Amino acid sequence: IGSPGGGGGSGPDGLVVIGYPESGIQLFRDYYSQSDGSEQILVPDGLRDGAMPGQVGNDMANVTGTAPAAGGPNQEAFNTLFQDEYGAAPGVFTSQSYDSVALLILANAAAGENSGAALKEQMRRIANPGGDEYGPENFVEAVEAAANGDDINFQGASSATNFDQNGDPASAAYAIWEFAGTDSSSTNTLETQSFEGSNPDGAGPSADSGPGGSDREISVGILLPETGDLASTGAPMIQAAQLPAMQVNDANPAGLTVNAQIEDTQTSPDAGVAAAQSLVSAGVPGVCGTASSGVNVPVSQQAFIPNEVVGCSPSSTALSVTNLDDNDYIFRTAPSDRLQGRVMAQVMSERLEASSVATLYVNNDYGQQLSERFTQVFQDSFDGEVYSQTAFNIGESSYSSVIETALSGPDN
Amino acid sequence: MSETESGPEADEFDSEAEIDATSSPDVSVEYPLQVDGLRKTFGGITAVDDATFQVENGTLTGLIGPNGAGKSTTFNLITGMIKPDAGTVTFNGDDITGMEPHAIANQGLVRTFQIARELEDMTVLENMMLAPKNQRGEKLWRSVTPGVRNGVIEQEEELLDRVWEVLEFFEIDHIAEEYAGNLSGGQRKLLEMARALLTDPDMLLLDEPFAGVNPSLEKRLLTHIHELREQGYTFLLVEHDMDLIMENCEHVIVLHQGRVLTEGTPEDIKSNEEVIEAYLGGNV
Amino acid sequence: MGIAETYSRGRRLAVDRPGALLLAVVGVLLLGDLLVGLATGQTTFSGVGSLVWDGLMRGLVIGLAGIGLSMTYSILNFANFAHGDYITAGAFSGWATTYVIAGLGRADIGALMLVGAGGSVFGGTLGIGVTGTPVAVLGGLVVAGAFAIVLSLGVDRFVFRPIRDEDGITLLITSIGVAFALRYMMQFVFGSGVRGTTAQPPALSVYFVDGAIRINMHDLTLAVVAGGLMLGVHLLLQRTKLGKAMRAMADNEDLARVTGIPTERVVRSVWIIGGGLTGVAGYMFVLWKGTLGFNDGWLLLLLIFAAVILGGIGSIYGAITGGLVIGLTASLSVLWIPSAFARAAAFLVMIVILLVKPSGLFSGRSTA
Amino acid sequence: MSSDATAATESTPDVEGAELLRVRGLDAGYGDLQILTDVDMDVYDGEYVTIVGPNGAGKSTLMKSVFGLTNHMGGTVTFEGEDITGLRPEDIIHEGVGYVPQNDNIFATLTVQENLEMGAYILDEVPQDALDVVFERFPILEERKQQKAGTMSGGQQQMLAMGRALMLDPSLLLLDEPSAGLAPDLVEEMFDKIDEINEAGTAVLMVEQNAKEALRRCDRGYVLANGENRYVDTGTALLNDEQVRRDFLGG
Amino acid sequence: MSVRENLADRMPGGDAGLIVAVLLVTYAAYVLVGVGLGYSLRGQLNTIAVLTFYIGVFAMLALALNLHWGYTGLFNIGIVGFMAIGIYVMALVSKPLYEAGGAAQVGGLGLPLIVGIVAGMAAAALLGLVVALPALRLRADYLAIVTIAMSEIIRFSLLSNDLQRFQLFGNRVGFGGGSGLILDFTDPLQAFFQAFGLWNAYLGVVDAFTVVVPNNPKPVVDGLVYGFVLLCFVAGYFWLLKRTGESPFGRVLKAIREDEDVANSLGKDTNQFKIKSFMLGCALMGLAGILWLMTQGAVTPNFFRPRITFFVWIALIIGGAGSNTGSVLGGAVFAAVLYQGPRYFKNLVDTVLPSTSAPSGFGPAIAPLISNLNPAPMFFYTIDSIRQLQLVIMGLVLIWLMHNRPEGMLGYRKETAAGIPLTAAHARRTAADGGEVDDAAPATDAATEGGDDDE
Ligand SMILES: Nc1ncnc2c1ncn2[C@@H]1O[C@H](COP(=O)(O)OP(=O)(O)OP(=O)(O)O)[C@@H](O)[C@H]1O
Ligand SMILES: Nc1ncnc2c1ncn2[C@@H]1O[C@H](COP(=O)(O)OP(=O)(O)OP(=O)(O)O)[C@@H](O)[C@H]1O
Ligand SMILES: [Mg+2]
Ligand SMILES: [Mg+2]
Repeated sequence: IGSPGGGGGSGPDGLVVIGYPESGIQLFRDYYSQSDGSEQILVPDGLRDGAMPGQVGNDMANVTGTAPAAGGPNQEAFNTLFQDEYGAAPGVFTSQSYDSVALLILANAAAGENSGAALKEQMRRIANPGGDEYGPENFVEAVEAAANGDDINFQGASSATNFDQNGDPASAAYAIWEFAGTDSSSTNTLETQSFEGSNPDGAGPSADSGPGGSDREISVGILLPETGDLASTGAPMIQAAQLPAMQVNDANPAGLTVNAQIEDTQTSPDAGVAAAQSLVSAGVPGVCGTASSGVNVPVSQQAFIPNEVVGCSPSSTALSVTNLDDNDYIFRTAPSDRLQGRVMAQVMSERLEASSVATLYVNNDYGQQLSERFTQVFQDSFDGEVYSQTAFNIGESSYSSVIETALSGPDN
Repeated sequence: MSETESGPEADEFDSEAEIDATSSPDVSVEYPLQVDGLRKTFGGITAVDDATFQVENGTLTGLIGPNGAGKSTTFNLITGMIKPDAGTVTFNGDDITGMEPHAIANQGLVRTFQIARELEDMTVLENMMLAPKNQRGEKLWRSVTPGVRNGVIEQEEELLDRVWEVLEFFEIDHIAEEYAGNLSGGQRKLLEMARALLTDPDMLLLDEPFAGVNPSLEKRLLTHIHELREQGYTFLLVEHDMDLIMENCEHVIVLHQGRVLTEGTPEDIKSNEEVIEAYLGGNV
Repeated sequence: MGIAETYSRGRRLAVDRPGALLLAVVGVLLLGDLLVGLATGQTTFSGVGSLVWDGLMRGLVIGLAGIGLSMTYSILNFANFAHGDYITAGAFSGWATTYVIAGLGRADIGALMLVGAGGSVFGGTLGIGVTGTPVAVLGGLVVAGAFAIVLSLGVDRFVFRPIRDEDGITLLITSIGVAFALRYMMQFVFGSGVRGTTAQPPALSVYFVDGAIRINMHDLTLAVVAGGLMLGVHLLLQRTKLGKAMRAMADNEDLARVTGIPTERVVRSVWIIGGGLTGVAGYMFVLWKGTLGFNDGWLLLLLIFAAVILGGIGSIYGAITGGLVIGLTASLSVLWIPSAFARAAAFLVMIVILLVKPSGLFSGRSTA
Repeated sequence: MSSDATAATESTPDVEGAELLRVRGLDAGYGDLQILTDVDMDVYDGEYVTIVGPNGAGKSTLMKSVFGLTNHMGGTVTFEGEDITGLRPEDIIHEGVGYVPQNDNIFATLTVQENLEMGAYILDEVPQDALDVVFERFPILEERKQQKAGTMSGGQQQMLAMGRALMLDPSLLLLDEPSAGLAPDLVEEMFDKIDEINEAGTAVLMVEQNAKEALRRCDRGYVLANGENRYVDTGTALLNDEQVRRDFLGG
Repeated sequence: MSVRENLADRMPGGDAGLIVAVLLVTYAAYVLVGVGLGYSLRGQLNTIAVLTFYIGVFAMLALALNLHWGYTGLFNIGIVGFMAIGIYVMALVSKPLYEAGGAAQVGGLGLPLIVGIVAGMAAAALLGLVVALPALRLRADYLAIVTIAMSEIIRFSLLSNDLQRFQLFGNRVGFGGGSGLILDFTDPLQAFFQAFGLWNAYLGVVDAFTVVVPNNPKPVVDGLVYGFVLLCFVAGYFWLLKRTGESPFGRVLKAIREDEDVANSLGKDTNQFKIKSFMLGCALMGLAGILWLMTQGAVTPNFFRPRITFFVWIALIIGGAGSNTGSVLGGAVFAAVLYQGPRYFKNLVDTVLPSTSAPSGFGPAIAPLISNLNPAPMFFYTIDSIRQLQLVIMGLVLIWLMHNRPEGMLGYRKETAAGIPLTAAHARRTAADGGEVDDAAPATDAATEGGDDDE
């Protein structure tokens, strides 16, 4: 397989790069100016941004990606919706954001009151199988049905949105994708792999019925990064998160309106907690957020769980979220990185046929855990060798030296 | 405002001595300050070159010399502001060469600056209160610990009384609450000297204390200095005003190109050929 | 005799300057480690070469941007924390120009003027680069310099001049205010996303002992522009009275005024030269690294401070040398320590040098 | 005392010549703090005028005010008939006024030579003859040409400051305590030099604490106290005035 | 000058009264906004708790900074570094021992919270010593750059993988690298009340609160109580600093700020004083960092960006360096108006105006303004971007302050550096001397006036 790039003959066959577009642009630019692009590069969801090749100024043909598939039958419907409203292709985690808010609205409609304690009981009832199936394109009808107390099963844009015991997605699908070139702003999905847990229909406590109710205002919070490290990822997520509210407010099903309050985490735990507190003060029963696990954990612990507010993160994939002692208030529509790490190892080994790999990961919860999980599976199950795992910090003006490290021979 | 003569007695200062580690001037040493072979060069310029002299106890000794003779540098060397290249400074029998300025000041050797340096954003009173040595409250824990602080307060009261005495002595009590930054040049010189005195030194080094001081004020200042000298303080004085030196000093040291050219009584100096040539310029 | 002298000199050094000696020992150890690495093939020559080249490039950017900071620091006597945002502002103005020239008719003018905010236009798609769109790059470069000049003069007029008589710390604090206002204003206008600004520049591989070092056109452009400007400033300050007037002002502003030096004019010249270089540095920085974000200048600022202090405030040679030292340190440090510490290493070098030689490497040889 | 002052300003000087500097009703200070109140002062062409007064009287403030360095609060300053109130120092220099401040009067980090060159900054070229004249007057400056001015002794610095102000051959020279800190021979020499300069046609306005000597040599003297004019007369007259002697000259 | 000073003078209770009054006004304003936002009582109380929290931390930090800058003239812009060391060391000491399978990646030493807090403060003070020993000889602006560089070095070190986890006394501990640390020790309030055996009583009080806040009142009460605890700490800082300032120790600090050589030549070992002052301030910053983050559940290194340091500076400058009262007020005003204010302002505007979706960027916002003079999109974009503009506003406020009120909102404050009021002694003496009073009094007045005008 491909000869190593700039740094002599001992480099790895493949690279795993885990990060966000924010610093990914610089990282890949530096990579392409240092290497002839002969390494196989694998990236996860965080870097799935169709604009990357344009921003990097390279078609990035040697990059393959994995991502929680917006595998739901309703991916296309959501894409259209987003495209129509904003005139742009949806970005990373947008479908998860949409689903998160949609579920919170549905649960709220079913609960008939703006109360977190009531909301959490309804989450699985409207999301997991049992009842009529709805998706983004007929979301308004779903709300109406929920308000009428009907049993519904929301099929999301990102997945079937069935919650397991932990409030995580019960099943997940992963897409293998590649960039579509410098002029495109989307990515091409090559293949989708499904991982169904032992219980794909989900499990966990749930109310038997929903009282429902009409002619009321549903309150929902959106707590995502508008500024800070994840600002660029956050912006389209917020847009997507606003869509369900707009849909309801335009159609007014059963006299319902949605009041969506947006707060900014600034990608910082502290600001995130403060923002969450402001949502709590406003009496919001359920919040779509937060984006990164580093913020999600403190926000859940400090604001959501004690104040009995349902948190449903669209993109915090770290393992630590699963382990929270959450009294069943914390959900997410993005699958845990346990799965993605596995998928990545498999793709790296079987599809890209690389046996020696180095990882470059963004220095936070997400990057670190995914890199470790990948390494573990790649070495244990696929007999691969990981030369080095190198962390990089967000916001550097040059990544030449980390790339140099990653491209050099095995660590010793 | 003009009655001057009621300066405090020496023992008035001493009565506060319990708060000071060292007390009144030590009479036992005949020559408290001894400078031996002092040398300092800056780049190519030798500012002080093998200077050797001593200052007798209880005298007002003048240190004169042309501009650039090395007087200020000598002061800086003695007081530890700069470190000598060679030579020793002995004070009250202790070798103080190369010690930190604050340590030297604590030994009882205190200086004033040629260009008066006041703590401008502090009032005259605060300036003065700063000076006394070994104040209890300079230990942080004493100042903040309830109970222990009472001792600090007590001492502050005592110090304040003493500060007022000295301020009155120098006739600057009317500006006691003024910010030092608002004082005129002459008032600053007075404050500087008063403050130095409060550290309860054995010996004072005065660098041109009268430069820029109005003649009437100069006269009064000199009266103070003489009074203090009679109380046993020793002074080393840098000054260019020859009349002043002649009239007031018991002993004069002449520095020239960093060396001691000669020394002696004012009369000796005045008639010394070398001095006339190097310094006085023939018109005395 | 010779040996004895060397020995005694060495001993004196050890006594007088233990810090310097320690530094020397550490330096030797690091060098030894590197040589062992090279000898055993752990480290490749070409790898080290690449790092050196990368460090040089960073150093040039830092040095170029540092000249302006150093000049204002010594003459106006304050550390301008807004300097980093002048860099960003210069870069944005310049790149907006480049985008407009390169993309006119091919994309929406608004998107071009906002430098492709939100991913609306890509520099790569427009084929921007020294070879691809030389006119656009040149235009951008000029506008970047000009805009930074206007900006720094404007800020000086309304912010710094009214309080010029205050002490340096007052001005420093004020400049932090300017930095905040500028930076987040740029975020407000241009958005917070990082954008790629250039197409991949043509590159050549230079063979070096055991591998290749890749050098691209933008590296070379940076080297030429930075070198040229540094030479230009040098000549300007040597050949005109301005250099001396600047030093006189840095020394004693009141007296300079009394002496008849038109201080306001000198200050203006300083802002013009410093601002211009800063804007150009910002533009070149972005051309070289290929991305642009509203935080770029601020993130660079501490390194620039390190460089300026390292070199001795007020000395343009100091700023350049300091820049190179800092750039090389940040880049080469990965040979010994984890890359996460690269920036930390640069700061550490600054602190250490400050302690060993508080007035900087080139102290006393200020400006010109 | 106010009558004294009024009388004073009306008295004509002995020196022939046009009026060079004319200060009328000057109020000035720092920030909001007023130091000078209604000060009048004249210097005629080629005249030698001395200002004496206690510390803090506002002598230096007056000098600075003439040079546009204080907060102007009222009154006018004219030079050669032209109103220079509120002009910038660099313009005043162009008018032909030189100024040696009391403190901080050299560029400490520049060499002696460079300090002198700065004195002629407003000219296109450093006038070599002026430089030679200065070196002739103060030989130590030539010796120490390359030394950093800040490392010179106090007296040497004073000479350098004088030298710098002379580089432009001004028609009025403001000197703030030129003899402070000088050795006796140099004091004498300095006064001689000032006489020389004055005789060569430069008018001198000088502040001095060495009051007797200064008054002895000058054409006219002003006594300033508390920011106000107190006395003005010829130097010798002031020296002989009992009141002045007692209050301001230390008997 | 006079209006504000008189305000402080006329305020019953003097400075303390002024502080209380400002706090009350702030709370009243927030309650009003809360009413506008339609908050429930629970929401109102929660808002007050959050507000109090930020007032508390910023006031503490401003006070600690006042010791460095206002008292000693040490220009420290590495505040976050000391905060970081404080909380990280505290976490290392007090986090429970590592257990596999929990959310936390690493454990701590499992020692009581109070031990951790003391250790955190000590570590911050020690770091202060390490920075101070060499750096205090440097010029103020150099010290600034050294301290900010140091705070960045600390952040990078905490980010690094090498310190992510390590063994200490056989325990798996660490700083968590870029993922940060989960602060899984006992809830500090709980630990506090348990220490006094009052936990059940506290829970009783919480229960009683159901009258006001019907369901789940605990987080609200917790927040309020913690806010109150913070205010007590502020009072403690204030008291400590006031005593420090009004003492011979403080007098030497003041002298150092003015001219170190003079203090030195008067026999004061200035380095000693500076180091002590610096270390004390650092310990206080460490404690403030601990109190800020201890209840936040997690901490990541990137929290400690220099920005927070600048926030504290802005707070101090609003209040006026050198004055403790000013520091507290500055902290309060900063927290209420500049830090938390914009969020509430935006929410208020959102409530008042019909919810219109704002343009996604500056381009779409400005285009209608240019093409058909429609300012609405620009307006909504501005409101929507208030969090970014907040920092612009802070910058402008800082500039305005430095231009117009460099001495802070209280105006120039004379805080005497002595254990006793120096004026009183004067009055005492002149009174005792009898006839002199007339003579001295006008002089004194003139002097004081001059002092106030100056600057
Ligand atoms: N920059 C300044 N700011 C505020 N007040 C000042 C300033 N400079 C001088 N003063 C005050 O102005 C008054 C007059 O000072 P000035 O320097 O003019 O006195 P002077 O007559 O030159 O005295 P001296 O003979 O001691 O030099 C003094 O009270 C002084 O404190
Ligand atoms: N830091 C320094 N660097 C270089 N030369 C210096 C330094 N300090 C002093 N000198 C030189 O040393 C010599 C002695 O200076 P010093 O200030 O001691 O003289 P002085 O006797 O006090 O003179 P004055 O009466 O004029 O104050 C001078 O020639 C001066 O230029
Ligand atoms: Mg001297
Ligand atoms: Mg004067």
